[in-house]
Amino acid sequence: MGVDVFAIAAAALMALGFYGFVAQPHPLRRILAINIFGNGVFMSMILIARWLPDGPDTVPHAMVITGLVIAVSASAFGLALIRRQALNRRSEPGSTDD
Amino acid sequence: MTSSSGIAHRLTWALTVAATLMLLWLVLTGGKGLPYGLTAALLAAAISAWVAPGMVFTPRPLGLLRFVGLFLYNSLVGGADVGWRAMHPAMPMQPRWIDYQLRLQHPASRTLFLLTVNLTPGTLAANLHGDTVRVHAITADTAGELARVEAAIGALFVESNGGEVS
Amino acid sequence: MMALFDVVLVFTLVLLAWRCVTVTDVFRAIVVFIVIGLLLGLAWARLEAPDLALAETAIGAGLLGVLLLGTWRALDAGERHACGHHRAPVPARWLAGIGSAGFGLAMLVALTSLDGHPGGAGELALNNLDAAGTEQPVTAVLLNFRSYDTLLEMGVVLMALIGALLCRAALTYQPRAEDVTVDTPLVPVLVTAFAPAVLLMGVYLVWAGTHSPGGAFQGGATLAGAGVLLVLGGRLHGVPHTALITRALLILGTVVFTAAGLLLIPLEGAFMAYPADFIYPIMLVIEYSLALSIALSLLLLFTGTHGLRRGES
Amino acid sequence: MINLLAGAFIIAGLLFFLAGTVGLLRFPDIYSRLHAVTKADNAGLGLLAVGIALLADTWRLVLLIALLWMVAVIASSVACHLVARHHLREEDQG
Amino acid sequence: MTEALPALLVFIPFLAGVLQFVTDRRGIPLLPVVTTVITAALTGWLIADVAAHGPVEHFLGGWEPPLGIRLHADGLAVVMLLLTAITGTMVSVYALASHGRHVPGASHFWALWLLLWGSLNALFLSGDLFNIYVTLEMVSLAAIPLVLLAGAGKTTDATLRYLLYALFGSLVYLAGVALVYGIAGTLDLSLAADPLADSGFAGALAASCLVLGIMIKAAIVPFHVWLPAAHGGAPAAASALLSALVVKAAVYLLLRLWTDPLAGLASAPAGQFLGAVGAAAIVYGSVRAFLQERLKLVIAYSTIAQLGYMLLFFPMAVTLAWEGAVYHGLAHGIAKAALFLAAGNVIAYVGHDRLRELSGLDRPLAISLFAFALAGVSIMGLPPSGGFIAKWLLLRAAAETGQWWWLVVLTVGGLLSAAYMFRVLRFAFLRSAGATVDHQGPRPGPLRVWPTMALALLAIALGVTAAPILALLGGMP
Repeated sequence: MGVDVFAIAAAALMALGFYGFVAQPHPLRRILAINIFGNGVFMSMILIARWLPDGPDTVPHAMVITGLVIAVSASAFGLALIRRQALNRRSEPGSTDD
Repeated sequence: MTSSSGIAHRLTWALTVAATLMLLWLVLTGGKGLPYGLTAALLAAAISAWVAPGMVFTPRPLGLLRFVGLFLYNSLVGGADVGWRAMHPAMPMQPRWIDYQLRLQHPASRTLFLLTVNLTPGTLAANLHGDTVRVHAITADTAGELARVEAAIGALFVESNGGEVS
Repeated sequence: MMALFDVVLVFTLVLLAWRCVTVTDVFRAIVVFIVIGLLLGLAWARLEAPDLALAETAIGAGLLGVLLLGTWRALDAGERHACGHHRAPVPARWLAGIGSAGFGLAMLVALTSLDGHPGGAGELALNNLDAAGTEQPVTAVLLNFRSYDTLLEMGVVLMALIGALLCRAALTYQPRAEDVTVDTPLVPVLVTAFAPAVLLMGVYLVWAGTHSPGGAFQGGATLAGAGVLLVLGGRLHGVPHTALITRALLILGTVVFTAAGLLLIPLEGAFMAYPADFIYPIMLVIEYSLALSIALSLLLLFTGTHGLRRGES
Repeated sequence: MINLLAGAFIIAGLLFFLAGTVGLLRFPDIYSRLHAVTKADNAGLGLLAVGIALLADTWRLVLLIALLWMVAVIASSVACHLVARHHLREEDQG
Repeated sequence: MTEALPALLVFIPFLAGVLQFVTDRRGIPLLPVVTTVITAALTGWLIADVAAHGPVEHFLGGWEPPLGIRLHADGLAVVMLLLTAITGTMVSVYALASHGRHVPGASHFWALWLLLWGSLNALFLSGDLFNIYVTLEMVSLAAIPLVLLAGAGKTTDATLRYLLYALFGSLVYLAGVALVYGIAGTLDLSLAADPLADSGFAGALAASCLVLGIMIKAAIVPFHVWLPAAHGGAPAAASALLSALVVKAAVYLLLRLWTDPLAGLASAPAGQFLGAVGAAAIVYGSVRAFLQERLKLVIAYSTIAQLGYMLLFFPMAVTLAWEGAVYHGLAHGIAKAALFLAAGNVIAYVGHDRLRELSGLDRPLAISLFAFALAGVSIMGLPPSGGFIAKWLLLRAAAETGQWWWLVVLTVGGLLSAAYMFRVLRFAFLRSAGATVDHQGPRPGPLRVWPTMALALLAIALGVTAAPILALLGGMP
């Protein structure tokens, strides 16, 4: 079996997500990077689902839907936190609790 | 708040939406799951009439025909025109800005105008401020095209309220 | 032909992902991220996963996309600048580059080395479809074979919502001075025309979930999308207090799901096992209530508020 | 015969897409590029839709395709307008 | 009935948390109190049953693995349930005072805590790799908002960092789950073990992803950066839960995976590597704890150090080490909860927790400080305490396997923890001859004092109850 092009995409998305998480530490960029990584993971699950001989395996498909909803919900919470940070900075300029 | 947000207005909107959505359901499913479709259509219509009621327009049949014809013709010619310019080695273009005075008043007709202008040969509506539409043009005869579109839309609707402003 | 399409698609995806993590302008990064989501939907449709294509487009690209853009709007110029220029030091970036390249290569090798495995969960799922109360295998896994995961996932969504509410930083869509929406009737008119249709599409997707691509999550996300449209068009506003109906809808799915599971323990001997005669109606009730709760949870996660109120216009 | 006609429509549609992409790459500024993308893709999609509709075997499918084309056209027009407006504002602000 | 117990243990607190969020009652937290009592009682029942009849299994939906999900209450799981029930009950009592009716966000605290309890029980009972991903995410998303409850904007940065690391960690874990499914075609912990054992490179990568993801979630050095600010900034009751249970849950998972699905892949070098990471965590965490100026940060860094001891199981991997690591988790959890609750009492009374400005607290806060000292005894590993037993077991394991270098690590770790504990006590007790602090709050009431003391006494009592608990735990799988 040769290299599946989509396997390249899955691996690249994970690698780039990993890189982005470390290289761009701003929270908003990290949320983007995390979701790119997650998309790579989901892509590899879909690829794994394809290797069942008769028809796609729906167990990984279900896992992807669950994972997607969890990742998006957690990201939404993270974005709310980022907006909260912006509010904090605006209310008391020059002070952060970092 | 104008009288247009009254009960009768909302009811008309709800019924129209429900009927349209039922048709949409039929197209989507081919007639299966009708109870679900009916419930969904009624619920969606109720929510829509409660939260965001719109105006129901009755298009004039002839006006509709004229508008659809113009729309399809413009789409095709617009595509061909811009495609020809793109493929032409010299890229013949006269990019410039035009301010067009709009006479249509109702938001829905204005929306339709903006959408159509974007697909008309050589024109692109970039902003609407008051009655002035800022149009980006790349062809020579633009004002005529815009007037033709406006006339077609004006002929499309029976203007029941919102009198003409000169 | 399709192979060429796949290659182009993958190439574009990788290029865009590269842009998304390296570009300095955060607005561009967000737009690129949304495009990646849409292309992923395309890729997953190609990989025989239409359900996931729908879910990715509705949830991953659509909902997360508007959330990202809304958050971007809430930042001021200094913070937007910081998003691109706050970078790890060069050695750390190099190390991360090497590490992630190695990780990616390892993943590629591992993914390529995998092959089929007879008798796995996937085959069993297909073989037991008759007993699942639904014809659609993905729905069967989500709502029956592994329904426990789905129920707990509803808990995750609820907890994320509690977290977002605790932030008390709602997304507001009052028009700013610079974008006077009154002059462009486009947004309100289109919202009025499209929201009902999107609502119907949401119900259609839930309904279709029993036999074709779709399901509670895709449908729920679409319903939430209609709500997002109404919020963007100024027809719905988030408010800090909550009505009883909102709360009831919010937990409807979780409570119905848990109650069905717990009440049937004495009958069936296991949590979430359903009697064969009633399995179809039970699944139906669960699916619709889940869709409603998902829709409302996602919408409130979007607005970041406890409740919703009708807009004035 | 029908197949031939459908093929012609589809090929014509793809040609429009090609022209639109060329315009996107060649045109000098953002507004001209928007012209290219919106108009050429709209016409291309329309021809493509007609081609596919000719091959469809039920009226339902034809209606669905028409519906999809309408939604796509409205979406692209709206997007074009909003992008142009955004840029116009940014230029005004300097 | 007993076979339904695992499901009830998950869903009673879970459902109560959901209802608590929705009803949003501001009165007496009746629902949480009732739920605490019921859940603790059911935990006791399940433990008694497992002790008497061995592990309990529950196939959810009646579907057996590999298709369905299995709940599995074995010795390790019930010991963790025991820890959760003890700490949870005491924290619930404490929170009656600290998150009573007039405290802002009290209703959210109770909702999140009940959801967290259900999530922790779900994690400990789960026998399925993907379900563990979901429960890990539940535990994180119940725990993270708790940090926010410290008040308007104070802990936003810490919470955000915690969330980002947790989310990234769980997705790395999920990548491992995907590979395991690709290799084994099942997600069941036990069924995956055999296919994984001879899976070559893909299996090794899967195991690395699983372990790496968990290490990020467990704040193991060098992924600890999110922990101190989050645990140090949260309200005391929340800090106790986070330090005693939430990070512990991730380390528990490491033990679980290593001995079941990854058993065939676990190699000696990998074990030594994890042990080395643990040693680094012990030294680093202890030194940083010694250098802190704030009481809660000392305790938070101490958590980083103490988690390191549990990693010492991996290089030795014998039954003694197994017992030592699990017992350490139990003892540390109870002692650490006592420490955080005591620190909460100090903050409630003084209004801050800056060490250098604490003095003369021995009279007004006598019981709390005594509890702090008792819990400190267990953290230092002095006899007769639970911490001592755990370290003793680990020392014997090191001697048995001939890996003397872990003896050094254990001894140094003990000395370092003694150093930071005594430093805190010196500030609080020994300078008391001077002026008393001008306190801001009222003296902590009995609801705050006695749970603290009870946990501290339990931490000591664990020194003599080792035999029944280790019997319950059973040998290394």
